[in-house]
Amino acid sequence: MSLKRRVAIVGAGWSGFRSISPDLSYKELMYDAAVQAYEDAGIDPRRDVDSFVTVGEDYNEGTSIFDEYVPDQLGALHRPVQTITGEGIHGLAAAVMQILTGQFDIIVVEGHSKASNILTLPYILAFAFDPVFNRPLGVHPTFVAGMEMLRYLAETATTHEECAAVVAKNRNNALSNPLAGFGAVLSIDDVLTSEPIAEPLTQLECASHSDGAIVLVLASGETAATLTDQPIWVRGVGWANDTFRLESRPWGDARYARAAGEMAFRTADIKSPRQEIDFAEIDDTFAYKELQHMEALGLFPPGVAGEWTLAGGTERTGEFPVNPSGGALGQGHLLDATGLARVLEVVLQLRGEAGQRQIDGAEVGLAFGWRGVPTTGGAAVVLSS
Amino acid sequence: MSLLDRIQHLDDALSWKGDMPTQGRYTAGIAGERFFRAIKEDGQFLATVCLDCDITYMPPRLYCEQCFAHLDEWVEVAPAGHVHTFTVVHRDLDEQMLPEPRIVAFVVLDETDGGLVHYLDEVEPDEIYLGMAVEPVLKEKEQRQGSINDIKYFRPAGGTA
Amino acid sequence: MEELVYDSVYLRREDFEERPDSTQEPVLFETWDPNAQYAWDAGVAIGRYLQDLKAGRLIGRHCPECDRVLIPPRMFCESCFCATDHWVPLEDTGTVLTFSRCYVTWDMVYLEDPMMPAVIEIDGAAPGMGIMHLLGDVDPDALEIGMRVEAVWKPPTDRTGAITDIAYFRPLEPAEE
Amino acid sequence: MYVKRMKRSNQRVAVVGAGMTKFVRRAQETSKELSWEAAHLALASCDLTLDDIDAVVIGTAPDAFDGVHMKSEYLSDSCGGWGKPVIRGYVGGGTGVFAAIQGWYHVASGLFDTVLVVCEEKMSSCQPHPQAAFLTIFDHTTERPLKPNLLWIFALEMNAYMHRYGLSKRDIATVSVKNKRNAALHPAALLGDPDITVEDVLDSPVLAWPVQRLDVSPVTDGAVALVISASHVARRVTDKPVWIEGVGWNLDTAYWTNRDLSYPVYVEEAARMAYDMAGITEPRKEIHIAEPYDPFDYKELHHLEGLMLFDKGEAPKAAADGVTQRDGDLPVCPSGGLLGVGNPIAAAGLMKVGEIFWQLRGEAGARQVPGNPRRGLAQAWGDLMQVGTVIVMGV
Repeated sequence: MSLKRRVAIVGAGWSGFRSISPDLSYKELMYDAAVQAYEDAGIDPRRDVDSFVTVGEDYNEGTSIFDEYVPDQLGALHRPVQTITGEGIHGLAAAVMQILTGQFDIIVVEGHSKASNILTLPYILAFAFDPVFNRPLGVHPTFVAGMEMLRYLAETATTHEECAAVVAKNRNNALSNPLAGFGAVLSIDDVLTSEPIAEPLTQLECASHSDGAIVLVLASGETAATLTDQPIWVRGVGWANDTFRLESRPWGDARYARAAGEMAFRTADIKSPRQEIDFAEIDDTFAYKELQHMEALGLFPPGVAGEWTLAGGTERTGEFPVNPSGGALGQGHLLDATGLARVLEVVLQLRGEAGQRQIDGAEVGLAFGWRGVPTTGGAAVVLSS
Repeated sequence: MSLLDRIQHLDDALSWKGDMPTQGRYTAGIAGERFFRAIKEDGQFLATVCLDCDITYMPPRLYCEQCFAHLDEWVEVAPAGHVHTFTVVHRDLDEQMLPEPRIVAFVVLDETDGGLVHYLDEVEPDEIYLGMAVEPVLKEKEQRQGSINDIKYFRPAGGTA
Repeated sequence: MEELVYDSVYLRREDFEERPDSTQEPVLFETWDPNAQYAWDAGVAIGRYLQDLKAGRLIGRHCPECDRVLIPPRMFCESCFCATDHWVPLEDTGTVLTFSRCYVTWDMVYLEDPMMPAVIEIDGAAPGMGIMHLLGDVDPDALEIGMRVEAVWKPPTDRTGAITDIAYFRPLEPAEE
Repeated sequence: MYVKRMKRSNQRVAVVGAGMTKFVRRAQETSKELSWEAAHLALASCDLTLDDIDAVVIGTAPDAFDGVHMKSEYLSDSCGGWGKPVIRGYVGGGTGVFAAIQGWYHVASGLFDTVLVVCEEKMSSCQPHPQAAFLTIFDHTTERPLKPNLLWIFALEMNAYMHRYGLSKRDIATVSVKNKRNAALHPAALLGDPDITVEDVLDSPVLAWPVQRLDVSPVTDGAVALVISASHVARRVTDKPVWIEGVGWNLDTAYWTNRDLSYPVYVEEAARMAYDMAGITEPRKEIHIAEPYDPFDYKELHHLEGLMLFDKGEAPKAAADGVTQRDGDLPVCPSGGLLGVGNPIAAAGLMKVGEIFWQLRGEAGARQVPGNPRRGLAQAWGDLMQVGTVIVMGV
């Protein structure tokens, strides 16, 4: 069952991408992004939108039943509104499914982060651990990433230098992206010698958090054609979970990414991803994750993603650009909305609106999001112009 | 049009402090109760077996994740395992530097398809290799409360104490 | 249909407690403090609302399309999806739209004297535009929907820029209207 | 009033299986074990296995109850999500019925043939008391500092409703009696009571006037699961598929203190959406069984009016006259509802969808509604008295 020309992204808006946003409440941040998205799509939410999907987590917001507080600033009053507690791309998937039922033409997807308002973020992440078998050890949650990274390097013969090359690439890419708060010029050695967090993982290999909001407008095929002459088609979508249990999951292999990718490529009628996809925006919450996810998604054989990165093959000008936006390492991690930041970059690239960081001739892009430590929740979407 | 007024001065950018006050109290569960009680009382490690999928779950589970069968086949396994992966952690949950780095590992228990996440001690980080044989060091019986912390840490097999 | 209901194991409160008299040990459990601390950015509208509360004033925001004056203030009108265009100073008097007498605290501790929450429509705001607050200086049994009330402000030195800078609302004597 | 228009869409998606746990005040099972208990019974009820499941929908409400952040990740493998697509919808108290609606759009999208929908809540993990978690549903800056109790908003709404239509507490109390008596016939019920009387309700301690103890549904641990399939699978799996004929959901403003609390407009809007899809023009004739959300007795009545099954202000009298008894003209909450079976929030909503499934198949046992009911409705509600979720099912 392929999604050929049945769902398109027809509008995008954003706000923030800064480490703090003290001048705006979360409602005002969302409203800012929504106004831009609706102008971009040429729609009035009070008249044209059939359903709204937001992503959010109670403990990221500091409010229980957070879906209460989303309708007003999105223009979603007295409309079908649902909150998905997932990665931004899970929210996108919920919107795609609704459009595919044939009952909904225009759907808005929103995600945001006010990470700067969380004073005890490590405790919030620790609160996601199994409360009986893992949490009582009281360890800083990045230990899971450190243990994954060690196993990944061992199983694929990827080197720490290759992981460090991801950081240098992404934060350099961020320098030419106005939607990025963490651009920097870094050498591989800078990364290797930064403070150890959960060895071998170093401080610079962990994405810092950022505030921001992203709103996307999706439309069914026929409606999309009436709204824009440049619809960005959702070619394929896929999402999957591996077991949540630390004790029965593979530590070196991102099995959830493989399953999500297989579904996305199946629904996109893509047989060989590396050849049929021009570039990708892939979760890089930790540097090694970009490489691990690229290999699990079938873009590169085990161990090869690192070699390519060190050799510059995944630079913006390389043969297969990865994270031209700067990724989470360069833009900042937007909590649940960070997958939508990946999607947003693919949309801007495919519309030729990526300015200085525009990739020439990009026609098919992949975005992949991961829900972060300690989860095994991943979601992928293939877009084409 | 978006906001028609914006904050121009930082001292107008107020924030409100607060928390999510409720606390957690978690039963160990049907499988967990039996697992931790065996450690507490006898220092024994129990697993459950899915005969259909031929998986020995450590820690034991009420159900098989892969075929959803109810698991009521309990087996005792030896308190012995090997390091599958590990890391050295430098900061605590408050992001403060730990007095000294701590080693955390995933230890596969030999006769199972799973294992336990726990601290490693009585060993230096550079001495640890993947596959290294380790054994659990338990608290004295009187101190044990039926918790994952009844295990103090794992150490290289045949350790000193 | 009975076979479609799983006989889950239920516990009593005392199953968690150490009881010297009984032979049965308490069930095993872990406890955890999430330590979830936040500093929420108030932003433009609520930032101004708090500043005005500190000054002993209530403020609203006006929508140019539906002409409603909104309280609590917000930078957008949720009905029209447009930006609100200016601040509107409001009275600190209003009308009780609904009320209750609550004999339990937020964490279920019993109260002899009830807390009296109410939704109070604020004079100067659009009809039906209320805020939640507490009533005081009134016999709980004398409360009525439609009652006129006024804010009782904490002394300026005790005000910090918070909704609690209003201690409570009390009945407005007819003469004072 | 803007209402989402829907196209007719019958006999495409059906509920084919259901299972649940007992509803208890404190379960020894972990949240994961409760979820598996319900999910594996739902599969067994229609002779399917996990291999037949293409995707999983999880519905569970505040993470503060079970005490786990990103709760659906923690629950994923116990809901059958090992290696499968898993999505969690979360619309407060409306989650239980909404999870079934998500099951519908998963299948109706054509991406999946069979979906396992699992709703779970373990409120007893929340200390010092599950009620305390509701402090954090209020606005953190303009309301929480007043230390509100969840009961406040129900009491404020019940008072506005009673005042607007001059309603009597005695009429409203008959709902609690009806549901707790019905629940005495439900094998999973926590508060089934065949002998409760209106006097018991009216004499129970006042919590937040006009809300008294027996007006309120209990804090509960429990899980419910359904199997939802496309028609070609449904017809193979069972000779009595229960079709999802209409779905609707709607969300009102977060500024609940700016709203008329005497009538749930958003429930009417959700109902109109579902009726439109199901081709229903006269709900009072075409709906044979209703399971509106009843966390409080007055809410059942408030929602019956929002669902346009009774005129505004008329539901209490109809209830007192026995119209909504199991053998009445319009049986309401034959399950025993949240007031009788229990209120594990998300699982409570899905319990109602399960009840309509069992009733329309004639499998409700002692609770079976007489006659030959062919069409039923389940509705959930939540947030700051703000979201309505409605599903219409038929055979």
